[in-house]
Amino acid sequence: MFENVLSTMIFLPVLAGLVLLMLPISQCAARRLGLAATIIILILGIRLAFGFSGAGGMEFSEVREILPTLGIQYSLGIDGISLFVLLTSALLFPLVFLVMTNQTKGCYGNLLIAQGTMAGAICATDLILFYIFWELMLLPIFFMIGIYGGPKKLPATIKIMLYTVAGSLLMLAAILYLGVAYHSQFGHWSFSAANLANLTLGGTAAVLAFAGFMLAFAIKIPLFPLHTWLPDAYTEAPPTATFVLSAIMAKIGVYAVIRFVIPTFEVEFARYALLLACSGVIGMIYCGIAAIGQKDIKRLLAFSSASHMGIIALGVFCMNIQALTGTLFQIVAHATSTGILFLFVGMLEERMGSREISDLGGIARKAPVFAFFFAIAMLASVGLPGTSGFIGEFLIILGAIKFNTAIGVLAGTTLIIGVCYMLWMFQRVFFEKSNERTSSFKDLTPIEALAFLPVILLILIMGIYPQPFIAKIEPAAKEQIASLLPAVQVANYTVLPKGQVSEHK
Amino acid sequence: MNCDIVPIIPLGIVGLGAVILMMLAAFEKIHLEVAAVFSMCVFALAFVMQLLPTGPSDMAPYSELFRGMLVTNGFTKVAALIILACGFFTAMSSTSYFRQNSFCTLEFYCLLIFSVWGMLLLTMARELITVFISLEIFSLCIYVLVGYNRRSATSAEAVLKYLMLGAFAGSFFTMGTALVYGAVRSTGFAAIATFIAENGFLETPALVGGVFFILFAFLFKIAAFPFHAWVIDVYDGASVPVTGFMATALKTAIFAVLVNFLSLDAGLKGAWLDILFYITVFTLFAGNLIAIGQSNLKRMLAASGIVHTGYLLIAVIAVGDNALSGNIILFYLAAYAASTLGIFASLSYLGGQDEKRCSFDDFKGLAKVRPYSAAAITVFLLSMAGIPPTAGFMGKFYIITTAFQSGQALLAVLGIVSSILSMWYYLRLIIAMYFHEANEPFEIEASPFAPICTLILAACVFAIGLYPMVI
Amino acid sequence: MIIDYLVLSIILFCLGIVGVISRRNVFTVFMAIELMLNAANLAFIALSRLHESMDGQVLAMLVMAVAAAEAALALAVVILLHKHTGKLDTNVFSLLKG
Amino acid sequence: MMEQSTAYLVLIPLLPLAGALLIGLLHLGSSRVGNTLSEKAIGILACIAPLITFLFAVKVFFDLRGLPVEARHLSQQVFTWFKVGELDISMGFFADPLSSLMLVFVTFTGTLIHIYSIGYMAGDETYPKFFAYLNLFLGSMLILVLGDGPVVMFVGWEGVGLCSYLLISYYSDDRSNVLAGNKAFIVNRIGDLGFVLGMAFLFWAIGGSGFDYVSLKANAHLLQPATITLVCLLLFVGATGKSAQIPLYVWLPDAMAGPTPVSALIHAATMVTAGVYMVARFSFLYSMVPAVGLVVAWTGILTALVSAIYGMYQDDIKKILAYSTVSQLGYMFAGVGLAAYSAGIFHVFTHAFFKALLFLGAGAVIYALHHEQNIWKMGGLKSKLPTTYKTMLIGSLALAGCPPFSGFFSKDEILYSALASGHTGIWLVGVLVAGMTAYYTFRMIFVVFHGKPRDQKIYDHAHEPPAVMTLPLIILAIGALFAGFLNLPAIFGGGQAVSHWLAPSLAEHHPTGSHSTELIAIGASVVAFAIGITIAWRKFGSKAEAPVFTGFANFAYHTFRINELYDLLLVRPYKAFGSAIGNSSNCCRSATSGFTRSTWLSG
Repeated sequence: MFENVLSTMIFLPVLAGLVLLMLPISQCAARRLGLAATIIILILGIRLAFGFSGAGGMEFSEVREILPTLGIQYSLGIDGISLFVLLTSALLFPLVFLVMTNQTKGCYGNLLIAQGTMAGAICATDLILFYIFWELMLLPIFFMIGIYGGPKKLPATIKIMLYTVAGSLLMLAAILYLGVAYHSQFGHWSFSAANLANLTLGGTAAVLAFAGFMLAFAIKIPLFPLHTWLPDAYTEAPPTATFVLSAIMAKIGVYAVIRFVIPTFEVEFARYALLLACSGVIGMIYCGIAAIGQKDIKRLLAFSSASHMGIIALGVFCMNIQALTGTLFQIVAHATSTGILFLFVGMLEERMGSREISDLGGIARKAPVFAFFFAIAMLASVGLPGTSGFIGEFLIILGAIKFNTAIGVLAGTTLIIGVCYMLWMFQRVFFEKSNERTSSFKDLTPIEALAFLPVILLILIMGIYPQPFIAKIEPAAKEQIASLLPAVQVANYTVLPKGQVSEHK
Repeated sequence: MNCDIVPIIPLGIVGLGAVILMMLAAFEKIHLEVAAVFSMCVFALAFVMQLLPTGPSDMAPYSELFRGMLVTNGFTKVAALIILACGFFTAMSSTSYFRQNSFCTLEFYCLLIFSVWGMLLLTMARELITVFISLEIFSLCIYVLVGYNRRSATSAEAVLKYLMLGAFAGSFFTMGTALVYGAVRSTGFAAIATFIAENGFLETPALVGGVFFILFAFLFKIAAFPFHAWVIDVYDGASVPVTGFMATALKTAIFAVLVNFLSLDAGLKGAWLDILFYITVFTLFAGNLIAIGQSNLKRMLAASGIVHTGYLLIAVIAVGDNALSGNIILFYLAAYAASTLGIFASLSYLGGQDEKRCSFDDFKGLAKVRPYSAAAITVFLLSMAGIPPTAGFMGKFYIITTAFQSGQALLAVLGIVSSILSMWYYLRLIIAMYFHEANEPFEIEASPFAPICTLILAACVFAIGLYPMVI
Repeated sequence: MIIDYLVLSIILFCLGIVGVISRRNVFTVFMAIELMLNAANLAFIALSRLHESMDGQVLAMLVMAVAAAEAALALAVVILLHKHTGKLDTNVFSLLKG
Repeated sequence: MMEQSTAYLVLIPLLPLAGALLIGLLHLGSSRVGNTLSEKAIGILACIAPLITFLFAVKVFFDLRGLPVEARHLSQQVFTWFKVGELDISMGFFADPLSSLMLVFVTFTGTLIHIYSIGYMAGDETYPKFFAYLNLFLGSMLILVLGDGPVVMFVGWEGVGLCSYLLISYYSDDRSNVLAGNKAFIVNRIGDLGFVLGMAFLFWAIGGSGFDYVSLKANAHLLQPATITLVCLLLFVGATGKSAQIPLYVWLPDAMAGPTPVSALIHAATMVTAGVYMVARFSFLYSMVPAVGLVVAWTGILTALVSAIYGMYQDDIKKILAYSTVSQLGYMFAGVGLAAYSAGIFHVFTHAFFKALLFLGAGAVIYALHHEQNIWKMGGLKSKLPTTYKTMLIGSLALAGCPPFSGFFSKDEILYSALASGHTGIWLVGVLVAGMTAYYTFRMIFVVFHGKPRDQKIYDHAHEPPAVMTLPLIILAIGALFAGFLNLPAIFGGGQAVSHWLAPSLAEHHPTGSHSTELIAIGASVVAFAIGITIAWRKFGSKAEAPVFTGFANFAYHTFRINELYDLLLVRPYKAFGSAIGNSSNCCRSATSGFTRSTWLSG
């Protein structure tokens, strides 16, 4: 079972989910089944983490020819880039099944399918395979929002579906173009990312293909002008779906940029990095400011998540080791913090039937443990030193300043923007007097507290002693940067902020 | 001569079956369902025979029979297989359909088999008049099938339109044939090919004109852009199983012959390439725009059929010398046939009396009432939309790749764009089925046939999708 | 000499097209279609003459046969329609608006 | 790990953090299974960590004494914090004379205030939570002081900010308190942005080869002047945020919403002086760009002036002290700005004593009067609260700069160096502010303790607080009385012990002024003090009633309406814009839904 652990991690949840959807079993049994499946995945993930050497390059690879005539392979593998994204999802999913106790059976089933397909998208190293999983992982979300979503679910569903499908189909076109280009250049078919990286592309076609990829990923992340689906989708979705979207799926967008776009389109990437970085930073500020105006706590968190994704994406486009490592680190950090924030909101909704900030208040008195956990997650998301959020944001800001002073300074403002809406929300929800709605709020049960504890601890550990994580991330990041470097020199970006020369490099 | 007979054994079987059934029908000896089963058996038998290796014809591609009138090769064989399968499933689903709609007689199945016979002949035809005759054979049958419900004014009107326009196109075809004959003093494809090879295509105006007329007729039959309007009405007017049959088998046959005809000679195709390009683009987008506007499911499917014609035309354009291209058309046709037949099969038992469940509204909340049917329909729709790992995805995948390969990048991208548009109406049905509450669900007493048929086809959608991977 | 026949057939063909497009009475339309088919037949015959081979004439025969079948079906449809709506004017058939 | 002798450095911040964790867990546990420990036990538990850290601080001090002057620093790398490319940050601690001085008084006052809080917070329903926060604060403050590089310092920097937020909004039922907390945190974050950017620029300039103070100091000569200016200014922005200078001082007065011991510890003695400490830390940069120093100095002295003006008109006892804190911080910045780092730090040192003392005294008064803070409801409390009165008197004299109290020497040091380095403007303003300080301090003393009781009922209920609260007052009073002598200038035959002690860790050049200038400086400040106190006595000495402010006084009473201005210019537009965007996405959503309703829901 362990020699092809990745396949197991992909297909076990999918099968479990399908079984769960087909069989007429009770909601509670469904939850237990899902919990069991996810815990198996978690165990596998932990073994994976310890088996992972972090020397750089793919590990646990599995390659099978599935369409030799077109060189399409079923090839999986993980490296420092994908490892932690995979582990994060493996870690967070059991949590959902533990704390989200009264979701419907269908929700649980879709959740499992989502986990499996996302794992596939994370592990796939063949572009066609990746595309297949990339499309599939949207379907469970689509059904979750559409079937179990809130009152305004339909527009939200349609929006997210059309956006993402449009993006991914254009990506498909780009992928096929790459494949054909590879065939014409090397005489045989292949869609494996490693091979396509050797392509020598140029001209408008390359730019268009690049655009195809970036569009798909930018929609998923989402980058600034394409973010409009996000608030509605996040708000209308059931808590579980929101959790999946924010914690893992958005990250896969960033991950895919690093994994597939950078090695293949060095030149185009370097050329348009500035533009993309701008959109990232603008999105960060825009959504951050928009968050302050929200009345619905979930919507506020949605905007905050979008804002953070902006800065995470920025880290990719800065094209230096600090920023990239920071991004990869922040992917995990943000997944954990925002993920459980959304879970907490889900619990609030479950227990008090309202997400309106004005309806809440004084919860800190009623539920100190809940408030304490929430506060830690919140502080991580505003990047307080000592929590995981700080390391990532600090590295990204550092890298951004190296990349371009103005963007770096703007990126810095996340320190302020984030804290504004978060404190505002925290004050209204947790402080002040409790009203008749919140006075009945029950604190976390010991089980739930124990369920959340690992994640909380992870947040703190990653803030206090991040080096072990970074040590596994950095080599992979180095490779990416190394592959970019010539192109960067071509695009001759300033290696240092203006007014500074480096006797020291 | 023996080796001439062997490849057309399936043809013989089908023809024989048709005749026998007609005899039986004449004496009202058997029950409807029996007739259905009988025709299913005929198709199944022919299918099996078709699968069997038939002598030398496998070795020699374009091996000619009857002095170059017919031909069998891998291409025609697979096309024939698809058509037979279509016939089989149509017969299967129509049994359930006629449980609720009582205008069926035994002749229905005869006509079905006869039309299949014509189609089989068409796929093999290597000679213009043979083409014409086989074209007319199944056209006539299908005219009748469309208008089979004599009590319904709409179907009568549908058949009128179809007949008028069909005959119109047919006459164009004959005229074209006449001109070609005039130019090359023969109507055999081989002769035409050699003629073009000798004195070029554009040099002889009669030939150009003739080919133009012929293509006109073909494009009409496959409902490409300027001649697409009739499809909507005819599909709407015809009864559900017939519509499914037309949408799949007919299209397969015509495309088979179209490809045969266009691949006569590079020059012949090259001359029409630009025109075909624009026709394709317009077909894609016209189809999408019409489909988005529809509120009736059958009409929507008809319009989406136009879009799929567009994709197939992309393939036709892109078909070149490379390994993929010939078969991708058949692959796409198979994928399309599976999902379309599947939807029509499910419609034929969900439709109820006089197809009263036809608009999107009627499908609201179906997932609650009949979860499995809804799931199956979802699968078919996703396949049509080209979501992996269904058949539709692989089909699109092949077509787009080929288009890129033959340098038609623009066409490929436009194809992708149109499939983005098509998400719109496919999703719409899914949303109606899943995300809305049911309004007055009515129960249907369904015979097991159509549901089984739906199930098999749903399986087929995945099978065809994964087929390239397993070999 | 031969060219005249061809010109004639083309003219007939075009007349047929015009008829199909312009006339509204179902009968007229079908007659126009027959006209087109026969134009084709004329062309066949003339060309077979030109080529001094019998193929063309055989083809003409086949086409006639098919045309006859088609005509029969067409008449049946016309009768059916007349049952439904007492008219034969194509404009009244507007149940299907496509 | 370096040599074994420094292995205990990490314990200094670790102990209070551990205490915080322990008490916090106790609190969370108690929330579920009822109170597990009595208040007393909790209080004592909370006081252990600070006490031990104080002992460690003393040990650090003597260890450093033991070393030769130029080699006076201990450091300890605990582990590599994070290392990416050329960026290599290690979680390391670093003690040199400067930090040891800070260490000593932070732990000292910290311990006292912990003890004081046992009495003050008695009966509070979330008693353990308070001490958890207090310990957490102490831990972060010590990280700030001991951090061996800017990044580690930043951890403490943000940590204290967080604790300040938590403690300001401690009485979280009242919205205004929470808002004050938010304000503090957000304003501090604005400063922190400056800090982070400063760090970033510094790193890309010379951070490649080691990003701790030692190597930065070693490589400082490689910097372009432009870079230094940029970095120094950015860091100073951070300082203004943390130490409540113009334009970011607005949060400190609101911060008085927190419990009084918090005001004493965080918002008077320790945290707010972090900015000064940071500037002194980077003295090796600031000393290279006198222009920036001048900016710092002027910002400081103007802050001092403005807040002194506010202080003269406040009627809330804590507000008065708050503004006086801001004003004293201004002095400190004036000092460090003029490259008289030791003077500035020395003022930090003395200020810690007398301001903590005053706040605790005020706390005692408030406690005695059952949380009455308006000085116009007090009066004649001299007899009721003798100990408090005496100690606070000492504190006030120190604050007002009356020789020979500690405040006099430290403040005079600053003013003298301003005069000697030829910045007469700064000096004049400084002297003026000294007068005003004396005025508002004794206005408070006279109104609160002298004259007739204004509210008899409150007066009757007043009672001397318990020993656990008065004892710290007395200890601090002694400190406030004698701390000045540690840095006795030469003119009084002193050896400027503190300055010399600090010399190795600061890059300052002592102004060479003649005795005459020194005498002028002293004379001026003494005169200013005298004038201030006499006016105060005239107006409030015997009996005075709550004044009705008009014109300028009213304007000053409302602190020049700066808060309203900020609200109008920054906060409101920001929120409006935010909700505008939010609604815009709403309306585009509704557009979509309308659209979809037309095409989809129909289907």
